[in-house]
Amino acid sequence: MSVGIVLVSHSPALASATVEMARTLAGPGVSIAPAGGTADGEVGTSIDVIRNAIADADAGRGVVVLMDMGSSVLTAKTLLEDLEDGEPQLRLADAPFVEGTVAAAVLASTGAELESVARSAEEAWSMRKL
Amino acid sequence: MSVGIVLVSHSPALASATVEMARTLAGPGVSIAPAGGTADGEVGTSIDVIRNAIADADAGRGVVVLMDMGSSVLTAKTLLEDLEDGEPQLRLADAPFVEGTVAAAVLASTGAELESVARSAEEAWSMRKL
Amino acid sequence: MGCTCQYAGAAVGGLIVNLDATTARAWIVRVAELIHANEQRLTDLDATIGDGDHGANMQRGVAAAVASLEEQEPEDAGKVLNSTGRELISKTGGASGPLYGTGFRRAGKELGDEVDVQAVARALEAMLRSIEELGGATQEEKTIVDALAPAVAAFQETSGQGGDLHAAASAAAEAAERGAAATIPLQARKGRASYLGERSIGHEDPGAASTALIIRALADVTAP
Amino acid sequence: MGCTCQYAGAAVGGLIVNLDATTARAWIVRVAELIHANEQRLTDLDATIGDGDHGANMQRGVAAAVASLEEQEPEDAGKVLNSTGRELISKTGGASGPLYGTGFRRAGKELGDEVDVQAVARALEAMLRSIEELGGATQEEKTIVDALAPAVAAFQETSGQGGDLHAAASAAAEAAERGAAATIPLQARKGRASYLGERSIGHEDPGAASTALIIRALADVTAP
Ligand SMILES: Nc1ncnc2c1ncn2[C@@H]1O[C@H](COP(=O)(O)OP(=O)(O)O)[C@@H](O)[C@H]1O
Ligand SMILES: Nc1ncnc2c1ncn2[C@@H]1O[C@H](COP(=O)(O)OP(=O)(O)O)[C@@H](O)[C@H]1O
Ligand SMILES: [Mg+2]
Ligand SMILES: [Mg+2]
Ligand SMILES: [Mg+2]
Ligand SMILES: [Mg+2]
Repeated sequence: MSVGIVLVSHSPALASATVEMARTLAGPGVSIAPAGGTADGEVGTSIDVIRNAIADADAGRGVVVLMDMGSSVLTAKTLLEDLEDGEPQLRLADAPFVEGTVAAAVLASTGAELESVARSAEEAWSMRKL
Repeated sequence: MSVGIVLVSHSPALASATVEMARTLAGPGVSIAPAGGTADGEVGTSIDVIRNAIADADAGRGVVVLMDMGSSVLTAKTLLEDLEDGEPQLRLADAPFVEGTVAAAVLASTGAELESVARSAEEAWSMRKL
Repeated sequence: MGCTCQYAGAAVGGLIVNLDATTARAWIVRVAELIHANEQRLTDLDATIGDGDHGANMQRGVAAAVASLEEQEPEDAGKVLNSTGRELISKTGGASGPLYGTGFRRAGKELGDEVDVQAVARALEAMLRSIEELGGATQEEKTIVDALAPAVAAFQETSGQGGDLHAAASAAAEAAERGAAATIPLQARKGRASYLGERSIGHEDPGAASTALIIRALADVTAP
Repeated sequence: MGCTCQYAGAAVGGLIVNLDATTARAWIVRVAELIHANEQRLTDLDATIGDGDHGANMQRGVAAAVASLEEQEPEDAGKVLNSTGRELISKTGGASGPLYGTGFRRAGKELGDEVDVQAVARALEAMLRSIEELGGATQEEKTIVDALAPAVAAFQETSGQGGDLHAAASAAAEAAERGAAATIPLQARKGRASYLGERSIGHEDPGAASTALIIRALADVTAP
């Protein structure tokens, strides 16, 4: 199984849609889970929702976390501190949400390691489209 | 009414979710429309779907178009050429999809002009999250 | 500015000079009361320069914190603040959740089972530093920090000059309120409001406003 | 490699030396036949380094192009190619749609009502340039360009040396097929397959493969 990928968004729909898109591009072998919205499916961020998604996505090789913005970033950082010495291995990726997810998912599907997957997401800042 | 914004994605769900998110952040005064997937709602890109979304979003002040990747970019560029001398005024923005959309939508809600709205989307490449 | 809340009893008949477990609990309960009374105002402020959920977010967070304190009986103030932080992180649902939550947890960790005004000064400073660290904000960026930083400075100054817990907390509350008001002319550089650019100018920051309530609550429950 | 398709009749009894409206229509119909016959192969190639829809995309696009040609009767080859381009853009639904579509439209515009082999050479060159411009790809990036560029060069060389339309198209088709095969060891630098990085090495590019079919179709319908 691949390195895990978790997408934190304060919008449940955005997290799910981006997961779907990444699955289409990277194939079914990628372990990727959405962490969108609060526990009752509202817009917002929930540390418990993120924690559960990480547990879902983890296959023992660590989990890369991408965040859309604002409270997603702050909550993911808070969770990282909580887990500092624990399992699973977490790596927050500072990346554009969609572009970084696609890059990370495709690379993860090749069996790449945690750090390279995270870095491929972060390199998406230097991508250009036109 | 604000400058229009159109989001081209080959995923209908991603276009809609991003529009929703931008509306939440920028308020109801922003004219923003999704152009996701093909005419029958499948994954893919359709120049007609984009053309219709542009007509929806245009309120006479021009339309900024953001694209997720690949065929979305190529189809939007093709459409731009078709309209070269016509209405409405189109400006393709080379921007990270979610981050650029949020920046563009919020700025558009302040009444800003086409070129500034497009530029605010493009400046989102230099945003950092951590 | 005497305390009229349900926990006023804790102070009846004596000066509160220490932040013991009872006073810490009273603080959090008073925070919940003030947030509840100001929920609409916080929501309105956030609707103007954010997404209009700060009142509801804070209300949800502090209600969970109070409920959790009712279930357990943390034995010292440090544990009270830690439990409060945990609930705020878990239930608030906005950027303010991890920020205040981390702030209360670090304050609780710093305080431990100490109770005196110097320890409280250090705890508040730890709260400020952890919020700055997590959110990356410095002063004048139109955030929580603009109310909390002057509050901590005023608390330290007053306590450093021999002021007691209530005197220090009162000075801090006034400084926080001034700091919150002073966010009005600022342009937001952090958080959701920063997307507005110059349009964020001219309105009080909702997070700074809720910070002023949090510090005011401490002054309230330590009033003689 | 004679033409066995339904439009072969257009060529019966004479050498086809010009790309008139009838021959241009026959070309597009033959493209549709070859795409149809190779749909699964294109899909499989795209499933390996893309999203597995290139067969279906091309099938949808060329079917729409043929249907549109049946409805109207464009009076010259330029208009046939223009109509084909419009349908490909509108119906294909993948990156190949705007690329081939723009290519056919520009070729049609360049051709206009001209018919001779030199005009066809210029039209194919216009197709190549417009695809390069739209997609930003140069050779060796594992795309359509890797089949089309050598095809155009071979067409120009053969026609420049006095070769007729069929000779030039046959040389172009062979060059396109070699170009497509030569994409196997390349790493994709454009399009969806580029996300795979090195994993894209070792497989033929689906777009280059469909380009080879498109040029082969022209050789087929111009065969004596
Ligand atoms: N990076 C940050 N540093 C400090 N305070 C911040 C930061 N981001 C946001 N805030 C504070 O949070 C407040 C908004 O909280 P809230 O409305 O509950 O969250 P959200 O913005 O996610 O809806 C802002 O008014 C601001 O004071
Ligand atoms: N920028 C580009 N320039 C040239 N050709 C490209 C480009 N992007 C993609 N292609 C071609 O398109 C082919 C894929 O087409 P298709 O599968 O129909 O579209 P999609 O990739 O959107 O699913 C690729 O094999 C490649 O040859
Ligand atoms: Mg808010
Ligand atoms: Mg919010
Ligand atoms: Mg494809
Ligand atoms: Mg596709």
